[in-house]
Amino acid sequence: MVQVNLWAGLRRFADGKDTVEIKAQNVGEILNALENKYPELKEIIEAGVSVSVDGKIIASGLTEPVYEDSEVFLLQQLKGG
Amino acid sequence: MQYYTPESFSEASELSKNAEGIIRFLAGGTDVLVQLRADITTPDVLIDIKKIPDVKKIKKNPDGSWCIGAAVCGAELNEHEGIKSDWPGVVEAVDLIGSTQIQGRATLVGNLCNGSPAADSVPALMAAGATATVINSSGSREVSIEKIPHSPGRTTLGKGEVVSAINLPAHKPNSGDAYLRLIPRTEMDIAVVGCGINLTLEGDKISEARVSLGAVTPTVILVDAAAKAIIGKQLDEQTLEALAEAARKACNPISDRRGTIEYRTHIAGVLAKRAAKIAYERARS
Amino acid sequence: MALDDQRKSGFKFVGTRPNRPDGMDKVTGRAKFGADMYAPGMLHGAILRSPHAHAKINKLDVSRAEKLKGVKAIVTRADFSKKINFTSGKDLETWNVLENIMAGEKVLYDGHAVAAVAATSALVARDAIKLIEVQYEILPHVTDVDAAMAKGAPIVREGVADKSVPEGLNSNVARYHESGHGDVEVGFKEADLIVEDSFKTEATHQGYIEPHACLATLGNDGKGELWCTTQGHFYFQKICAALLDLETSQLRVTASEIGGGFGGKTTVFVEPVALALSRKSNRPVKLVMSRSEVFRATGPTSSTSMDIKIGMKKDGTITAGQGTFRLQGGAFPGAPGDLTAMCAFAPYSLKNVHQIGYDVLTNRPKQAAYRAPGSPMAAFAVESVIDELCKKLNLDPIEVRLKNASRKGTKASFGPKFDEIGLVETLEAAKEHPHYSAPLKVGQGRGISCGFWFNFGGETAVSLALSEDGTAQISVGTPDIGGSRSSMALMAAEELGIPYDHIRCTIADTATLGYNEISHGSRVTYASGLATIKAAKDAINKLSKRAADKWGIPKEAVKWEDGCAVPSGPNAGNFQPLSLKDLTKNMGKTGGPIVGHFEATPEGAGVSFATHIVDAEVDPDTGKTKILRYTVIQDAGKAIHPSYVEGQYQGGAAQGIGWALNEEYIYGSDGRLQNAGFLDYRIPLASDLPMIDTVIVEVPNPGHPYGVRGVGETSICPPLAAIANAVSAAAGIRLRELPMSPPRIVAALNGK
Amino acid sequence: MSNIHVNTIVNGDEVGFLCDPRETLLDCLRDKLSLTGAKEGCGTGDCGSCSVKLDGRLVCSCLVLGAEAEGKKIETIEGMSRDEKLHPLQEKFIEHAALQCGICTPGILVATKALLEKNPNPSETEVRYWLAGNLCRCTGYDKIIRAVLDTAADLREAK
Repeated sequence: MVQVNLWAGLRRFADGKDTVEIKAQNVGEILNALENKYPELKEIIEAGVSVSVDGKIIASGLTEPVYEDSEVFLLQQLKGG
Repeated sequence: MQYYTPESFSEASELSKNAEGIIRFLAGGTDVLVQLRADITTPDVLIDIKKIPDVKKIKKNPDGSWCIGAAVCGAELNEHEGIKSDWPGVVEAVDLIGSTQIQGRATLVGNLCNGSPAADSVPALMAAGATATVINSSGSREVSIEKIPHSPGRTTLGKGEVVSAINLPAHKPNSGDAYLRLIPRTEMDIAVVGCGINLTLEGDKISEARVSLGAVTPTVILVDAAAKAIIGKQLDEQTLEALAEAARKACNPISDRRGTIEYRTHIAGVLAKRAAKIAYERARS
Repeated sequence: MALDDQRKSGFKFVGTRPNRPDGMDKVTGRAKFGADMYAPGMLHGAILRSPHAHAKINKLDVSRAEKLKGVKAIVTRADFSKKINFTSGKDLETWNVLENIMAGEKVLYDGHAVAAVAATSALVARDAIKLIEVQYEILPHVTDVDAAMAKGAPIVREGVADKSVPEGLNSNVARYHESGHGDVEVGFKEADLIVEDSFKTEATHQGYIEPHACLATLGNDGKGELWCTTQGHFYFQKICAALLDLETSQLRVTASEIGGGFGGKTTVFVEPVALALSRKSNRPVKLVMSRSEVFRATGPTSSTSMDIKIGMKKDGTITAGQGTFRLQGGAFPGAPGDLTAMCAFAPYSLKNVHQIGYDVLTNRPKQAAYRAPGSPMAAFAVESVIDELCKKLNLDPIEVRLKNASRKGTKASFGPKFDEIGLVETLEAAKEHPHYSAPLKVGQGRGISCGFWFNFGGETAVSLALSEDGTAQISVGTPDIGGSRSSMALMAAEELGIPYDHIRCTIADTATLGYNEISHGSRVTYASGLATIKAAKDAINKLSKRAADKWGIPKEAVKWEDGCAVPSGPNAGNFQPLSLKDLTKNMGKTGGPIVGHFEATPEGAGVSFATHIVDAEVDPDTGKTKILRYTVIQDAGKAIHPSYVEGQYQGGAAQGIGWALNEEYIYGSDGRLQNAGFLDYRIPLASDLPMIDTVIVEVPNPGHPYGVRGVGETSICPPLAAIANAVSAAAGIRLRELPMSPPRIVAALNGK
Repeated sequence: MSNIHVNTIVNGDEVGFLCDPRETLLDCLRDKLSLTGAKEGCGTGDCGSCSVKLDGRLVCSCLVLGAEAEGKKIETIEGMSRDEKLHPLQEKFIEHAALQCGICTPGILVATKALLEKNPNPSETEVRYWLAGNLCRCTGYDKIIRAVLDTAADLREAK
């Protein structure tokens, strides 16, 4: 299981939790599992999010691998100027 | 829009007298073309005066006074050592208008006739006691600069009247002029406040003075009270404060994108003091 | 984790400063920008824009304009896709773009497009739009962010708020972000001193000198050509196709030379309109914005209102940081309140941190990205409070920042742990820099600030084709805003081992490469650079295969060295090296053309930090500020072409100086923009600035083969705060509002 | 009113064009003579990217009417180097990386050439004030100023 950290604003869609345990092998699976587990997160995830895995910020790629001990954070979608 | 290039001022005057709609004279064009491009004013008739003989001439009269043709641009004034040494404040004021590129086009007459309360050269000309030569169908006359501005964007010139030249009086011994303006940057802005001062000394006391302010009232104004505050005095701290006070009292500005009422009024005093010091130093040297 | 094959030293080309390939074109006037393209039979377009901040369009009558001689087509909203509906979620943004480029039922800001004309000349087109009659029903408007969030505020548009917005906020709040860790209340209790303060910044414009411009050709067969100035022609292709119901692949978009973007050319404005006019007139249409249109209708930044509370111990340890960031982004969602919040405390290692960001609608133009969108404002607020704490506790501002600085392994204020970062290195360099210890005169002040930006990767495709004469051409899909073609050629030269001059880098059109994300997020040298290196490696792989075939040995027994294929060791055999040219000379007969490719989405951009030092002098009588000295110290990871890295540092600092001192959007009570021109929107002039010193710090980014981090954006993060701190030191008062224009400084001094 | 026929000399060549009296010299250079080196950044004389010389004076071509060009001599960026060799300013701008996007570059080159003809030994401050009407948004002006000062020094030495 991978521990996924949510930003504080998302807690109310995840039973008040700020970390969620998820079985996943890559970023895409994390996002799918989150949507299934907490349907209220679907709209937010669909609008676009980024994910950081072990400090590396994955702006959009769904195929980036994650491991049991990976540090995973859901982040607001990044963009630049 | 119709475009004309008359060959004399009387022809220019006739053209404008008989034309209908919006009429503009074109000298340097740095205001006319901006207003045209921005769809603020599209003239029906545009009269380019630059083909008229002598419009590009700077002439010193036998009495030491100067006649500056209507199409003389800022750069030409700035390159003219004689006028620069007699009227440094006027030349500096012209030099402050816009960029090097604008200096290659902008004219004193245009700056005056555009009617902006923030025109840089106008306070300096007013302080200098300059006049404009106005030509109409009945001939030409000299009008003091302070009589030309009417209200923002308007002059007292009537239909068929055109300014052919600006005249500066002869430089008096022991006198000096200065112009300062405040802008947020170092260049390229319209004056938030402008102040022109011209004074004459007897010993170290000021015997004559003219003080004018720009951008603090609907037109550039001559502030007699400010002149009175320094006439008969040395330029000490007390006199400077009295000058600043008189300048501030004359202000009736607006708040807009360039400054607030409070700020403009405050700055009028600051600039009056600073300009007076420069003019005073010039009069002494 | 660093890429296994990351290269840190021994560069032959990378780090040198060769002339840029487009230099000759740009100094001779030959370079073709957006407005420099012409087509036979071309028409000129013009757009009618709303003079009102908020109004219902009751009637739109184009009949008089249509009758004007020379008018060939008029388009309104009816001429765009009807399949794009107002909805929520990710499809909303397409609707937003459409609504922004051409108003529907309502106009939402001064400058909002209402209709457009194509005519035989630009003058006729401009005359024609004046003949279009619009009846407006004026609605109440709001332009200030705090006013827009207040109870009873005019509502810009109902139904925009997404799920993130908690109950109880009015409908102008479109998105809400909250994050952090620890317990700030506990942290504040541990503090010896707490400073709490509020700040405001006005909207600023990117201020690129080239207005938006394009030349569009589209027939009713659905096939089109678009030439335009853009940071991302692939995105323009996609969005224009959507707005006009075209198939994406049928529209070919070519990026012109781009006359500055800074984030402002990441979105479409005139391009779909020109295409619609072209389709209707069946002629090529050129559409060029005027400067006032650029200011009124294209992306400024958000304006902000921010509350900051920071607690510090006497020794300088920050015990807690809390910030609330309210950003208005114009009449559409998208203001980066989330990014502002996430960047705010990123330079510091904090046990307790909490941040809230709001994205708020007002009747202003839709905000667009501007260099590190959201981050400079956050730094202004946070770094001002830290400066105040340092002053009150009599601590050195660099020592305090060093004490609290984020390092590798620090849990970032936005969540994850940092990998290799260079903040400490920039602070150490600042401390050692002669600027920091230079004496100051009375009336002068020194300020410092740190800044942070995420940087970005994104979809990237590059191809590198070799020519028979042993030269190489690189096709990249990221428009070159600041000299990137030069950097690409340097990286390719490094890999291929052929001279820089033998490589030409071109920005390819949309028909030539796979999708490339926009040139934004400081991604070009990182992502297209990585792609160029990988494409070169791919080409080398193919070259090595040709050499192996020629020698009759396995490919694995060939290595690439100094521009030549050589046997990998004594066991591989004894063959004379084959140069790149030897191998390409007959490539048609040895297996065909050799082209290296890279198509992927690099993830590993690597965040970046900077520290700036600035000296300012304030004239207390007039409130005018002069910038006396400026030093930028920033981590570039690895500087490919140091001159253009310095250029980014200097440019960001200069834009920051403008933002801090004089640039602002000024709205009248009528909701109209008062300063839509370079006369009263005051960007820095040559005479306003000193030389801008730079120090390039290099802490390699583990996510790039050479360690590159993007450098374009971070440079604008520290200036607002650094200058505010310098001005505050010089004037003896804390400035809480930007810009710190002369009237504001005098007012602050009088209120002292 | 009908179009005006204008005869003028651009970069030494005699040229003619027809223009509406409202069209600016910049419009005419670009749209009628295909000289697109001068750019329109503002149309109001505030940015300098349309700088040209008109009878030897540096001006913004957006603030000159096409009709006013009758009988005048105009010099644009396209005439800055007349043969294979670039003007020393052009060389130095490339060498110093004094351009990023390059949109302001033609105007700045025309303006600085005019400066060095008038003042071969300008101070940094003089260069900065001379160029106050040429906006550059990319560079912070640093490398531009250095390129101009360096060119001026080289030209003085060459004399």
